[in-house]
Parts: sequence; C-alpha cells; structure tokens
Amino acid sequence: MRLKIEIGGRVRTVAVERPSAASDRFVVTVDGSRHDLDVRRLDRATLSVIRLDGSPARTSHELTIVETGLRGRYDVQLREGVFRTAVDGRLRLGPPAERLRTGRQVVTAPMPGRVVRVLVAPGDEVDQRQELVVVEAMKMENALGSPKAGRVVEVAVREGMTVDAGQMLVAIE
Amino acid sequence: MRLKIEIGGRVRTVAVERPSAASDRFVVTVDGSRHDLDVRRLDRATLSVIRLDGSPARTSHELTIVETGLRGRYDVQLREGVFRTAVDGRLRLGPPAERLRTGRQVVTAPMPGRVVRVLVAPGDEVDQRQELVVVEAMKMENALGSPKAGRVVEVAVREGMTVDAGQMLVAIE
Amino acid sequence: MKVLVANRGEIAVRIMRACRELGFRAVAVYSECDRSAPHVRYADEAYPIGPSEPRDSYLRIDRLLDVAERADVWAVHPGYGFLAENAEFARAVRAAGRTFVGPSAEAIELMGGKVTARAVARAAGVPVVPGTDAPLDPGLSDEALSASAGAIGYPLFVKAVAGGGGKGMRVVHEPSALVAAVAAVRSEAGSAFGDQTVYLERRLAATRHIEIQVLGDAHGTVVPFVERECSIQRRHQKVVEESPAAEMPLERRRAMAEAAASIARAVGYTNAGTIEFLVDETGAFYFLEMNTRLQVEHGVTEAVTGIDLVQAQFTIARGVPLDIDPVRALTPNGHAIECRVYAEDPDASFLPSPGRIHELRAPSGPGVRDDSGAVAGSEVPVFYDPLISKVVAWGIDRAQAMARMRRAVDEYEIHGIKTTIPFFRWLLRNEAFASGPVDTTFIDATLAARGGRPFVEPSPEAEELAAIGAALYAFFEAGPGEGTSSASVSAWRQAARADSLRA
Amino acid sequence: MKVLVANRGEIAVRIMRACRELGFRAVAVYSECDRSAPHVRYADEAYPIGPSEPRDSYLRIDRLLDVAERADVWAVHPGYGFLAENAEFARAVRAAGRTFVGPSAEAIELMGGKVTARAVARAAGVPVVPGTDAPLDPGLSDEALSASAGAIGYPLFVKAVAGGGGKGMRVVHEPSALVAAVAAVRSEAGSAFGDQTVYLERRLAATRHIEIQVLGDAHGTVVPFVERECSIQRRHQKVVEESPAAEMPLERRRAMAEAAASIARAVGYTNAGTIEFLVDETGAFYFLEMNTRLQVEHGVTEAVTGIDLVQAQFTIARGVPLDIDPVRALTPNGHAIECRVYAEDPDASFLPSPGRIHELRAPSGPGVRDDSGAVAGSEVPVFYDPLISKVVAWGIDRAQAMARMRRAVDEYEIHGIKTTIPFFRWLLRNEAFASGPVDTTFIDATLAARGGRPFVEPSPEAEELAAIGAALYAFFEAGPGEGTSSASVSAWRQAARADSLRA
Repeated sequence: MRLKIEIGGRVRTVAVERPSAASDRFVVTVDGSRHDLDVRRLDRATLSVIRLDGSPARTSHELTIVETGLRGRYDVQLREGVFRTAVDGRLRLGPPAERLRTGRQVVTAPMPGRVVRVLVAPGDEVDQRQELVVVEAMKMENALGSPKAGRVVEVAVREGMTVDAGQMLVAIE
Repeated sequence: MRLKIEIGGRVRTVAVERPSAASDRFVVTVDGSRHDLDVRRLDRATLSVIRLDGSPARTSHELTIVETGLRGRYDVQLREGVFRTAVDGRLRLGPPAERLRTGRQVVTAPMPGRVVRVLVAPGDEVDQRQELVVVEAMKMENALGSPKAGRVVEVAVREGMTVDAGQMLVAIE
Repeated sequence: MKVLVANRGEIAVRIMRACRELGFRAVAVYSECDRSAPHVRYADEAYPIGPSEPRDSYLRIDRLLDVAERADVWAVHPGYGFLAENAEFARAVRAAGRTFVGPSAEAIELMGGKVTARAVARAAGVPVVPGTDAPLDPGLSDEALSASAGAIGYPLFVKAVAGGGGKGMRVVHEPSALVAAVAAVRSEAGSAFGDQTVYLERRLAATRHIEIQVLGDAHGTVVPFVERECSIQRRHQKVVEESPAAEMPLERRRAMAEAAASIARAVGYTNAGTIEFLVDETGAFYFLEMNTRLQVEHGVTEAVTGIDLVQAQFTIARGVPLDIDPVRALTPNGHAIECRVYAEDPDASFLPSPGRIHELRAPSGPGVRDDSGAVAGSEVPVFYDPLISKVVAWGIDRAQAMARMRRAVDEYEIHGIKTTIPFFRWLLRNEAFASGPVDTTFIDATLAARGGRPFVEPSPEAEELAAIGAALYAFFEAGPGEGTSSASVSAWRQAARADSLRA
Repeated sequence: MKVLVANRGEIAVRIMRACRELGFRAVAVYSECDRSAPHVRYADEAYPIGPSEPRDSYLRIDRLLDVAERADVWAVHPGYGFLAENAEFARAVRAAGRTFVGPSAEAIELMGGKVTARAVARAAGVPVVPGTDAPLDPGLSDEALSASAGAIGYPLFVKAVAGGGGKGMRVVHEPSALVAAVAAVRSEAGSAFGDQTVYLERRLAATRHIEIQVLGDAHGTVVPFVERECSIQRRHQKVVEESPAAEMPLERRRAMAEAAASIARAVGYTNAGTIEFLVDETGAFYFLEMNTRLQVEHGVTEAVTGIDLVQAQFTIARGVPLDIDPVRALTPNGHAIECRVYAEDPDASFLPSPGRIHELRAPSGPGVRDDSGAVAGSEVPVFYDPLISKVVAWGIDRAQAMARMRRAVDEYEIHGIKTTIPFFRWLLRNEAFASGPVDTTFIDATLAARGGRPFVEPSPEAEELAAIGAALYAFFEAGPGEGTSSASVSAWRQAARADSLRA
C-alpha cells in the first residue's frame, strides 16, 4: 500500500508492506528510508510498535490514532505529542506555514461564548499576536490575537454578542 | 419487550417499556412491580440508571453488562457484585442449587495446568469440600475440592499430567 | 446521614470520596449536560436541577434547597466556585435547618469584599498591598482619581471589589490610561458581578503568589498550614502549585502563618479558608485576598501534611473540635506539586478546548495522586470551568517530586481535546522552574519569548513515526485484503472514489 | 544509561517508573504471550526472549544476558520472583561486567537455603522457630525421624530447604502422618526446585507474620524499617499487608528491627531484603526466613516512610552511600494497607481465574496508590503469577487507612475475570479485621466458617437491579425499533430463530 501523508506542511511518500499475513512484521518505507517493525493493534485506535532496526535498536512505541471526522485526517498521538496527519496526499491541512502570514486572514471563535470586549476597529493597524477580541467562555476571558501584522478590514461582532464555535470575528489583511 | 430472566436459580418476568423514544425514561416491570427509571447508555456495555421512585428516591446506579459468549447470558456488574443472568427463559444456568448436591458430579480443571497431586482413588468416600486433586497453575498449587459428599467413581488424571481448562479430573457420585 | 454536594466535576467527586470514607451517602445534583457525568455516576443519589447554563442550575439556590429537603441531607458542601462564596446561599442552607460546610455568612461577606478584607488585614496588623483604603467614590473627578493613583504609584491594578478568578481587573501602566481603565472595569464588573465598585492597588514587580491554608473550628481554634506557592499562572489563574514554597526561611513561614491565623481569628473564621499573599523579591509579604472555601489546590497541602482537608471540613461542620497537631500542619513532610490538567490549548495562549475525550489514561504509581472529574467518553462542556483533573506528585524533596511529576505527565494520555499536558511536559524540563522559584509573570513571559512555538516541539524522528502510525492505521482500516499489490490498487481507487463523492 | 528489567507485570512497570524518574532508559523483555503487555508498552526498548513458559523465557539466564549485551545496559533489575533470588543469575550478570540490582550471590545462597539462613540467625543471636538445626539426612531411619519430630513437637511443618512462595511444605498433625509427609515433600521439592533436602519446623499456634525491610549499602550501612504485618494469607501467600502492625509496642519494634539488622550485617547484606518473623500471642518473635530481593508489598513501607525503595535500590547498586535518616525509616508516618488484586475467585477457594480483562478502572484520589500490570483489554496469562495490581491506601491512622481502602476497593471496577476484590470488600467491613490484628489462619478459618457462602452476598434489591440491567441491555441490543409492541414480537422471533439455529 502506498500513501502520501502530510504532517506539518510536509508531504511524505509512505509504503506499507506486510510480507506475511501470518506475521506481525511490517516493512514501512518513508521517503525511501526503510523501517522494519513489529506491529500489534491493541484495539482499533492503539498500536504497539517495536522498531526492529535503528539505533538504539528495538525501541518501543505506543501510538494512538484518532479519526478527526474528516476523511483521511487522523490525529496520531505519540509520547512526544499529537500530530495531525492527512493521508493520501490530496487533503491539505490548510495552507503551509509560510502562507499563513500573507493575504486575508480570518479570526474565528474557537468555542461558543460571549464577546466581552472588542479591542480593534476596521482600519486599525495591528501587530502579530495583538489582542483583537475577548470572548468569555468556560468561566474565562479568552483574548484572541492577530495571526499576523496587518490591517483590520472587518469586525463582525460587537460586545455582548453570543458567538458559536467557528464564527468569524475579525478579518485582517 | 417482555423477557424471562434467570438469576441465581430464580426466573423473573421482566417487561421493558420506553414510553417515548425521545425521552430517556423507561418503565421496567419485574414480576409485577413497576420501576420508573432514567437510563443512559454510556457505551455499549455501561448503563447509568437513576431510579425515579423507591425509597430513598433517585438512587444512582452504574451497571456494566458483559456478554459471556453464550447467547443471552450476561454478567451484570453492580456496585454490589457481579450477577450471572440468562435472558429469555430458555437458557438455564445449570441445575438449581439443590440439584448440585445430588447425582453424578464431575470436577473439572478450572484452568490449564499440571496435576501435582491426586489425593483420592476410585471407591474412596469423600466429604464435601474434601481435596481431590491439586493442579499447579499460575505459580500456585490449587486444591480442587469435592462439590458434595459421596463416592469417587472415576479418576481421569494422574500426577504429572498436563490438563486443559474444563478437562474432567474426577467424578463423584 | 446524607450530604448534598452542590457542585460538579472533579471537586464533586473529591468530596463524595470523603463522604464514602466517612460513611455519608452522597447526593449529587446535575444540569442537563451533566446527566452522565462522573460525579452523577459516583453518587448514591442524583437530582436534576435545570439547564446547562450555570445560572439555571448550579447557581439556583432555590433548586438546591429543594433537593436538600427532598433528599433530607444533614449537610451541604458547596465545593469551590459556583455558590461556594455566596453568603446568601450559606444563610439559606442554615435557615433551612441544614449544615453549610463552610464559614459563617458574615465571614464570607466580610472577606469576599476586597476592600473590607483589606481593612480586616490592616486591623490585624498584616501588611496589605499598597492601594486605596476605600472603594473609589463613583462621583470622583478625573483629577482626584489621578491624584489617588499617583499616590499609590504605577503600574497599578484597577480591581473590582467583587472580582475574583482573574476577572474584574486591569493593569494600568501610565496615567493616561487610568480613566479609561476604571470605566472599563466598572462596566465589566457591573455585568459580571452586579457590582460596579472598584479600587486601586499597586502592581508589585516580580512577586510570587504564596498562600496559607487555615482551618478554624466552632470552638475558636485556628490552625494555619505550611504555605503553598502558586506563582505559575495564566490569566491570573493558577495552573501549577507546590508546597512548601522554594526558598522559604522557617521564620518567614511562621510569620506568614501567624499573619493568616490572626486574620482568620479577627473574623471568627470557621471551616477551611485560604489567605493569599504576594511576596516581593525582598521576602516582604502583603495580604492580597482571602478565599472563604476549599481551594482547588488543597491536595498539595494534604500531601505534605497528611491531613485530609475535606474530612476536616466535615468534622468542623459537625461542631467537633479540631484535633490537628499544629506542628504537623506547619511542618512539610517532603514536597508536593500539583498540575491542573485543563481542556485548554497551551499552544494557542491557553484557549479553552471543549469537546469529547476519546481516551483517558491517568498516571499512577509511587507518589502520584490523580483527582479527576472525567473518564474516557466524557464530554468537557462549554458551560463550566475546563478543569479535567489534578495530578499531585509527592517526593521526599523538591527534586524527587519534580521527577515524579515529569514521569506522571509523560504517562498521562488523553485524546480528543487539547490539554495543558504538553505545557507541563515542557515546564518539568525547564531550567528556571527546576532551579527555584519563579514569579507570577512566568507564563506570560514564556509565551512572549516563545513567539508561538509549540511547547512540545516535534523531532523529525517523531514526525516520521507519526507518518508510520497514520499509514499503518490506513492499512488496517483498508481491511484484511491489504498487503498484496492488487489490494493496494483497489484501496487507491476506493480513496479516489470516496473523494470524488465528497467533492 | 539503560536498565534491563528482567521481569514482567506490575513489578516491571513499577521498576520502569523508577527508571524514568531517575533518568534511565528502561529495557523490557517479553515472552510470546506478553508482546502487548503493559510493561512492554511502557518500556523504551523491548526484546523478545522466548515462549510463554517461564523456563523458556523469564528464567533463561542466557537470553537475558544476551539482551543485556545487545542493549548495553549498565544494570539489571530482577524484580521479585523468576530469577530474583537466583545466585547464579546474580553472578552471571556481574561476570558480564554489569550491575546486578540486588545482594551478592553469596548472600543469596546463604539466606536462600532455609537451614543455612536459620543458622545465620541463631549465630546472630536471633531466636528461630524451633526445628531441626540441619537438613534431614536422606538415609535417616523412620525411628530417628520420629524421635527428631517428637523433640520438636506437633503440629510441625516438613519444609523443603529450597522452598518458597508457599510451595514445598506440608503440615503434620500427628506422628502417624510424618513419614509419608516427608516423602511427599521430598518428591515435590525434587521436581519443583531440583533439591530434595527437607527439614522439620515447629508449627506455632496463632502466629502473626511480621517482617522487617532492610536496606544495606556497599559501605556497611544497614537501615532497618518499620515492620509490615502480613498475616492475611491464603495458601501461605499474602493478600493483604499493612504497616505498622497493629498493637506493636515501640520496644518490640526496636528489638525486631535490631534483630533484622544484625542478621543482615552478619552476611554483609547489600541492597533491599526482608527478614520475616513469626510473632506468637505473647509477643515473642522467631526468625522465619529472609527474602533477598524487593518484596511485593514494599509499597506500604514507602507510604509510611516516604522512602522510595526502588530508587534506593539503584542508589545502592551505583555504590552511593545510603543517605536515609534511620529515625524516618523506623517511625511510621500514619498507616498504610495494601490489597493485592489477584485474578482469583475468592468464592472458589481463591482458584486462579485467568482470561481477558474487559474493563478496568482503578481507584484514585486522596491517599490511594495503584500499581498495575494490566489495562482494559489485557489478557491475564495462565503462565505466571495472577497478580493484576496492588492498591495501597494511606491514612493518618489505621481507621482512616481502612476507610480509604474500603472506598478504593468499592471504586475498583474490573470485568471479564474473577478477582479478589469481593473478598476485600468483605474484609474491609469485617469486625475482627477492623478491631485489631488477626493471625495467619484468618482466611482459612473464614472460608471454613462461611462454608461456601460468597463473600459479597447479593441483596434481593441488587438481584432485581441486575435483572433490570440485563433486560435493558437486551432491549438496546434488539435495536432502534424496540419499544413498540410489534418490534417486541419480532425480537422474540429473532431470539427463537437464533436459538433454533444453535440447536
């Protein structure tokens, strides 16, 4: 099985081979480099992987894979953290990091809540991470910062408004 | 839905009604006595039940139901312990307790292991709970006792033999 | 004997555990979204009290009193948050002939108002943070306001008298911003607490937040405990606490304990309470405020003193004299750290991250305690505080406690939502934190210095392993026919077909 | 720095936790059936060592040494059981230039032989249980044997010199049974331990089993710890332990500690070991045996002293002098109890109950520690000791520790296999256990007195609730159409059809 897998803006070509269905040995090749693995699927979401090569040898890893609800997008949890992955190379995880800093950017509400302060108005120049709007949710005031330096082109909410998760608050250019 | 449910040798007639599929209220009647319940299925095996009647009122219970592999036989786990149940009235959980003490009884190995001692021979009179065979398994010697007072009619193993779970060891009459 | 636990989440479970240990039946209340929550499942009895919004359920005094009567409880424990510092609730519970597990309504009122609390502290001879002695007159002219502020000095805080939990306060760095800040805090406080009264308080530089737990019984005994250090805060709210504080000379500990006890004695304080201080670089300490209830971080004190504070609350509430050795209470046995696991994304300025927890495996083993209000399958609702669980690690010294906590947060597995766990993994490997005390600006300064870099930075090896994991998962999900080249092709086709259907 | 943990199950996880806390990488080994076991998943590296039978894997010194070399570990920790008390293994590890985390091979040999150990104790001036001073001569005549037994007195034990873990011993109540018992134990011991040597030991009446943990370093320091009481046993194996022992005068504690330390000093003992005593009704104590390794129940000592015994083992193994306050080690802070959760059916004479664990939720919260070697989905294999996890509850006194343990075992949820949990729920509500010490015959006497009644006896209400649960489950499984009368009919039909297919 050959797949394109994107993580952190980089696409890798991954091939999975199971030489024998009777064995738990897998050969996975990532961008041409080969890994011999002993793999057990403990439950649907959990894999125990022991690397049969590498240095140090025989490192033991537990991986948990959670489907995000979008086809081919999995969150892979390792001891080192969570990685959002897109499998099959056709689903991009949003624009690459460089593009995040250019063009029109929209700040949305990350959770349902109430707008308690609007700190900018259309036309304002803002710095990266400058606070734009404060949304109260889960007993806390959450200041939402600008994704980049730029100019406020739209403010879609006013103080006191209730907002849903994902609702647009401010646009920056 | 009407069911016959056997627990501990006693069969109960149980009716389950859900007056509205939009609500989590259930009416369950057990041998004619009615119970109003608020029921949530937390996952396939786990139920959270709050009794809406009774004294004291509104007691909260968590029940876990594990299928035993035999159709209609569930282990129901409450705070008070585990109950083996047979649903639909046609599967008997073995003979009722009184019958256990009469007739030919077979003692089987409860787990795979090795017979380390045979303490009786055919023809021996034994008391209830008298040790018959010692099976070593899981680092321990496990003495298997007689289910009743009676006479040994068969000894199917000898010391040193390896036995599987369920294998007959001794028969008592 | 039954106890009504008028709360939810981890603290409700914590209190119910104490109930079971003491032989009380625990009665839970729940809002609509909490019907299947762990505190309901743990309880002996459970009553619904309304819709999910706190003001329609956990803040409804009438409904709680109704449940108290129907279940006929002898006592009501308010936990923290919600109605825990509401004098009206304490009064209503007692008027209904039941025991409120907390201080008198009068003590709640006196110490809940920040300006009256400052007055109590001053009268008890305890230094307070420099600031206005009385609330600002609503009709005060801008000039008089400026003069008042000038006398205190900048930077300063405009604080709502009724504020708390990091809300109703704003920092002012220079005179030109003062008038607007006062207006803003008045307006916020009016809508959040129904009280527009504000006052000014000096913002001390490089301070640590150190607090003293006290227990007072109905017979006049007040026992102060060894301090807790709570300087690791985001949005003026604590995320990490420890006891004892690093670099705390015995003399200062005794002085702070005595200051706290004298404040508690001055108001005839009963039950559990906490006096918060700011400590500056010279070691001078200033009264900040008093919390008239059980503190979230009570577990670190339990770990180093061995005294069960919730059990003690019930003992006090029953009118039994406290039987606590004051030396035990003030002498830390080893060291304890708490990490609060919040449903928040530390890589996005600790924004809340509500949602469903897919998997949850809490750490255990030597020296580790987990107090949780969630299990795998739990929903973290948007309506309440996003605290999931509290991990406390105990060690014979600070180094061992930190090593165990590092091991514990490495073990902590939670999937489906973002949590503060990655921050803790970073913090427990941070030199500044390991080598000694840090001040309350630590997280803000850290976030600024990191400039958006995630707390756990992925190594190339880890990214590669994640790619392998995703590929293996796709392989297994493709079904048992996988592993031959023809099957691979058909999997490609399937994927393409599914995509075209979606497009 | 890497450490090879030459064990499995909860103790392997326990040791790996210490490794992580100390900054060592943990290397696991596993047999065929253990590939997906928690200790493998917890490890940094993992190596297979053979088939599931212990003699083909965890007892294979050659394979363990091979892994130690391939992974290049500095140390090997044997845990308990398997090769932990095997002098040859200790010697081989050291000969390979690596550190064995345990005592010298000589100390293992000397104290592992029961008759030589008794000689060491006697020479150190410690009373031993009356018995033969030397192994029985294989050629001893029946008459000489009877005379020897008569001098000791009945009842007595015939014990294998190499025995342990409740194996290789038999009780003899009267002279007529003596010769047969000696022959039987010789034969058993020959096949189990490869050594037919036996000796005789008086069986003391109404004794308690009390033991002293010691730590010895490479510099001659020996530190004895506050005692553990381990009288709750089935098949001469412990299921519940506590520290301190109930009704233990300070003077006797000091005397037992001094006796244990002098035995350890007599053999130049290093690392962790435990000296077991029998204590009779008068309070007199007798040396029973020494375990030359970490004990299963070390957690109760950690709970009341705050000293991490596994970390201390590594400290000693590195040659670092022990830095433990002897007063702390000997002075219990509060009280701790341990319950061993075994895959055994207490309602069937504690017979093993291997199998798959469907669900597992361990207790947590104040004062509770769980050390587990299993998770939901784990298989308890038939090849090894059926210990699943150990719950330790700490309290400021015995009553609080017991209340917390009662709460903890009530919280413990495990489905799919039988465990000792129902026994603990009963025990923690038992008057005799609550009111003070019990002797080693407690479980046997209890089982006899109960005559087969289950430990948790179902109330009619609970049975009714179980029926309701089964009915609701059947209702949900019947599918979304359920709840209308026509659907009910079809469900009946389905059930009937399915049954006829099976018949």
